[in-house]
Amino acid sequence: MIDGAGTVKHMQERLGAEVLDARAPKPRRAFVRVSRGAFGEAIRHAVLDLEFSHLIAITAAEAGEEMEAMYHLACMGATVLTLSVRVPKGDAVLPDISEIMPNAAIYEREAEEMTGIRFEGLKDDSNLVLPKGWPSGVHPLRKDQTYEGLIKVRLDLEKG
Amino acid sequence: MVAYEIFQLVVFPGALFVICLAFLYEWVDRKLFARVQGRYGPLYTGPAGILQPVADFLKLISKEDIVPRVCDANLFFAVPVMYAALPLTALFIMPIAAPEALISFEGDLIFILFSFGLMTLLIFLAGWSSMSRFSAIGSVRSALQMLSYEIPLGLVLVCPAIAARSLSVSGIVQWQAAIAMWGAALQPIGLAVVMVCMLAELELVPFDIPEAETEIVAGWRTEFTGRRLALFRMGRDLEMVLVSALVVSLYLGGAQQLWLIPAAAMFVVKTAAVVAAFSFARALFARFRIDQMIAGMWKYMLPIAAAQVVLVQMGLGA
Amino acid sequence: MGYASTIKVPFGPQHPALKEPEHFLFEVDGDTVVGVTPRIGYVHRGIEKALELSTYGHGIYLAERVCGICTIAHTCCYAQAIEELMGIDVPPRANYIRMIMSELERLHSHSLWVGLVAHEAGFDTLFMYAWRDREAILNLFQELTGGRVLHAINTLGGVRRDISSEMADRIRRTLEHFEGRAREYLRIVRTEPTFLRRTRDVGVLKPADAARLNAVGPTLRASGIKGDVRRDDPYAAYDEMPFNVITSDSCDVFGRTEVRAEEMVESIGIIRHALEHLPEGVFRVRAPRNVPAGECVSRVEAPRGEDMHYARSNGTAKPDRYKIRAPTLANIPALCKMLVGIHVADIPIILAGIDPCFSCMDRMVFIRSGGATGRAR
Amino acid sequence: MSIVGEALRQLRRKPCTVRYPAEKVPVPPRFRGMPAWEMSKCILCVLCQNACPPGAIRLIGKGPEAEIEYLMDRCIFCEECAEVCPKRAIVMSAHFELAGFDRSKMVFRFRKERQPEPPKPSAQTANG
Repeated sequence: MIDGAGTVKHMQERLGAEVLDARAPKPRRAFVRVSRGAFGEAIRHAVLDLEFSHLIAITAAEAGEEMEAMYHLACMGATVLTLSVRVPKGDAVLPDISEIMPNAAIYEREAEEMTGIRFEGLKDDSNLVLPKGWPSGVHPLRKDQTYEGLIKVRLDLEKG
Repeated sequence: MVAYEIFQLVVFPGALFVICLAFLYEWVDRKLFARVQGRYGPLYTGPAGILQPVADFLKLISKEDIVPRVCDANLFFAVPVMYAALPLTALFIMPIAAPEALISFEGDLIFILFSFGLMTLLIFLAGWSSMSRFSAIGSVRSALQMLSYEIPLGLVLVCPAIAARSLSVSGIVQWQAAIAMWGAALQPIGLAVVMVCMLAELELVPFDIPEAETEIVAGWRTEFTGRRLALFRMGRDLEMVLVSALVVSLYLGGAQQLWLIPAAAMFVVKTAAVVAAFSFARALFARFRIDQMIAGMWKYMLPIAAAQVVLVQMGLGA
Repeated sequence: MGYASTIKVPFGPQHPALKEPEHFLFEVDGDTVVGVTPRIGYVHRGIEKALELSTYGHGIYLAERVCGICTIAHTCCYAQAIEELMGIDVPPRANYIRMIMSELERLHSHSLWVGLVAHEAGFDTLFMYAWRDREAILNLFQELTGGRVLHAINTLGGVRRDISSEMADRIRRTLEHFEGRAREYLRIVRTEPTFLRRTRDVGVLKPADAARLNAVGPTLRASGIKGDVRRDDPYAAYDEMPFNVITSDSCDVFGRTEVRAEEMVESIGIIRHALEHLPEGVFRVRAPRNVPAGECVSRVEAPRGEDMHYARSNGTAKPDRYKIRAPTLANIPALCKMLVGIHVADIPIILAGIDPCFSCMDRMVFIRSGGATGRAR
Repeated sequence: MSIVGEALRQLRRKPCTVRYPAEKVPVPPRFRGMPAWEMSKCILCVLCQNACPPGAIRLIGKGPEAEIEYLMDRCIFCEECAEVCPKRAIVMSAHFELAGFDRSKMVFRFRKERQPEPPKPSAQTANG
């Protein structure tokens, strides 16, 4: 069963320069950031070859000027690889991985509505958690969304 | 004499007495069911909560009466009244105060069977007329349920009639008085089958599929509120009295005088025991699915009922 | 498929079978379900946004209120994540107390669930018995932590209250009685014919589907796969704890009931072992206010399954991003697979089968007036 | 039928439910009920105000007229204030029946003892 450092080594062997940042702070944790181009191959390598078959969650967050999507993958429920990729805010588009990971759709929908990263190829991208009439441009977890602004949006929704 | 007749019909063994019995038995049922589950049951209305059913009835009558816009109005108004009136009429042929009922004719047992079938038809109409998704499913289920328990019930109810050579309930009670023995001692299988089928008739737990609270809200009763719901609940209580009166009359010796205790008192004690048995039974089971119930009735109840009839024919139950 | 062959039956958000508002739109053909589309988010409260706006110390009370039943699981996960970022080591006694509390919570959550699934199947007596016996655990919580459901015992750097030896004896006595009850549920669940008819071969989830759709917790283990965070990725002091992971091969609601009932007995064993080996010493260390920059993934085995928190700090007193993924959200794809091809009457019992905690799943909180730390009256 | 034994045993036993308004279940010690300030010990250090996660405590005014305003409807009873108070002036009481119809009644003011006035018969009072 592969541990954190082993995962980092494998990814570096496979992707070489595409791996921008890789750390294994704990025996069963690995943090690897890959460039946007190599992301498709990296995730396929992790899921199919290294048997990281359990997608725990997809965290989408803002990192300075770019949007970052982190895929938390577990191998045999033990070692957790956080494969992250950064995309510019203007053109925040990532490939949908439903065909290799069927339960990714709900996490992608949530990431899409919360932070605005679009996943192309997502069949049903209706709001997972936000109410029906929520204005499409407003992404609550963006740093520019203040708390009072979001409450105003919700109150207009109830009135409107 | 006519005044006495009217008094008998309206007050003593008639309507008022039976309605009070209905409320009493609902209290017995709720109290025992609660005790089996480690709860107190009704407590605050009257001594030990005995007036709780009456309080519920009055509360429901004072509640707002919402009529869904799309419902079939005249059916929606008529069915609750009929549902309460039907068990009342059927109770007049039950011997309560004496081995001889108020009205008894040869073949009133068939009339009882017919009234059970009519009650399920009323339930179906109630659900169908309230035009809501849940009550539609509930009413279809109650009709399906009737198909499954009506035949074993009919078969088994005939056995005491064969033994007593009379198709009238009073006749059967007098036959049991004559041979000084309970029908149950002669036909125990019949009693078991009747109790199970009556659980289905009263829609008590293993068979409360038409108003499965966790699946279809309240089944065919979902759209009824206020006075209509009060009438439906009273109808259900009266049906409980009717069913327990039938079981007592056919199998437990009915309303017979036992040296000093008057017949009416014996009747009340025996029916209360039957209601307690129903209430204890409904605490022990989970709810069946409709297809399991129908399969179970046809595969198990029907052969047993048929076996009972064969036994009686061969003279064992006479 | 004819034009009107399937009708759409809405289920929820207000429905007696669903204790919390969720909406499932079922496509029903006759009596069998053909398609299901879940619509969640009715108790979406924005906890992740609120966590970004509140300091680490206050955030633990937000994490605690993600779900009413698995509060200790969430606070353990939160505390472990922030402690790892801070780089402080929690004293062993605190780890043991956290483990005892999370196992007690597993008992209280599973016995609540056994009652719920019995109620969904119409077996109200077992519902009453299960919830009556659960009171003993809630009273224990009240004595140990001062609260029946919201315990506020976990904090950054350890636990806030100690387990005295006299309290330990009371726990052992309560567990004595509770173990008898847990075995009684196991016997009833396995022998009651009407309950068996409603749970056997209902909501079938084959091992291949369970693995492919990444089910978690008892739902996964009831399909024969040994997946348990306490064994695979041990946290607190679980690596020193001898216990076995319960699995069952029946892959249906009956299997899930059996797994949960046996897990209750297993948890009692863990608590007893932990009480005997409770290390001496301090049970809390000081936690700094600012957290150095870094990120961490922390996982805990909540009663419903694997619960993951991701924290990223930027050196200030407030987290840069805090993600909570509760177990119920992970079971939704598996649930949708189970709900296809079943009888309409089985819907509530299959929904209850994965022990859904919808407020866990929605995780977000929008507080109506005033910010999380502001005090606008 | 596996539950018949238990059901029969249960019939004989006393029900386990409590008739709440009449019988009350005693609350164990160290229960986290509504907090109360002993203003004689309080040194107005405002530590509790900063420690309170929902922000239910506020100091109003300065010097002898200072008051602690406590909003019971915002409080989550987490005992952080009692833990952080250097003078142990805050004690979590055993009151948990705090439901009410009027939110304005859920605001409590704790005031220091006024020296100039003659000492009132009861110690400081928490009105509302």
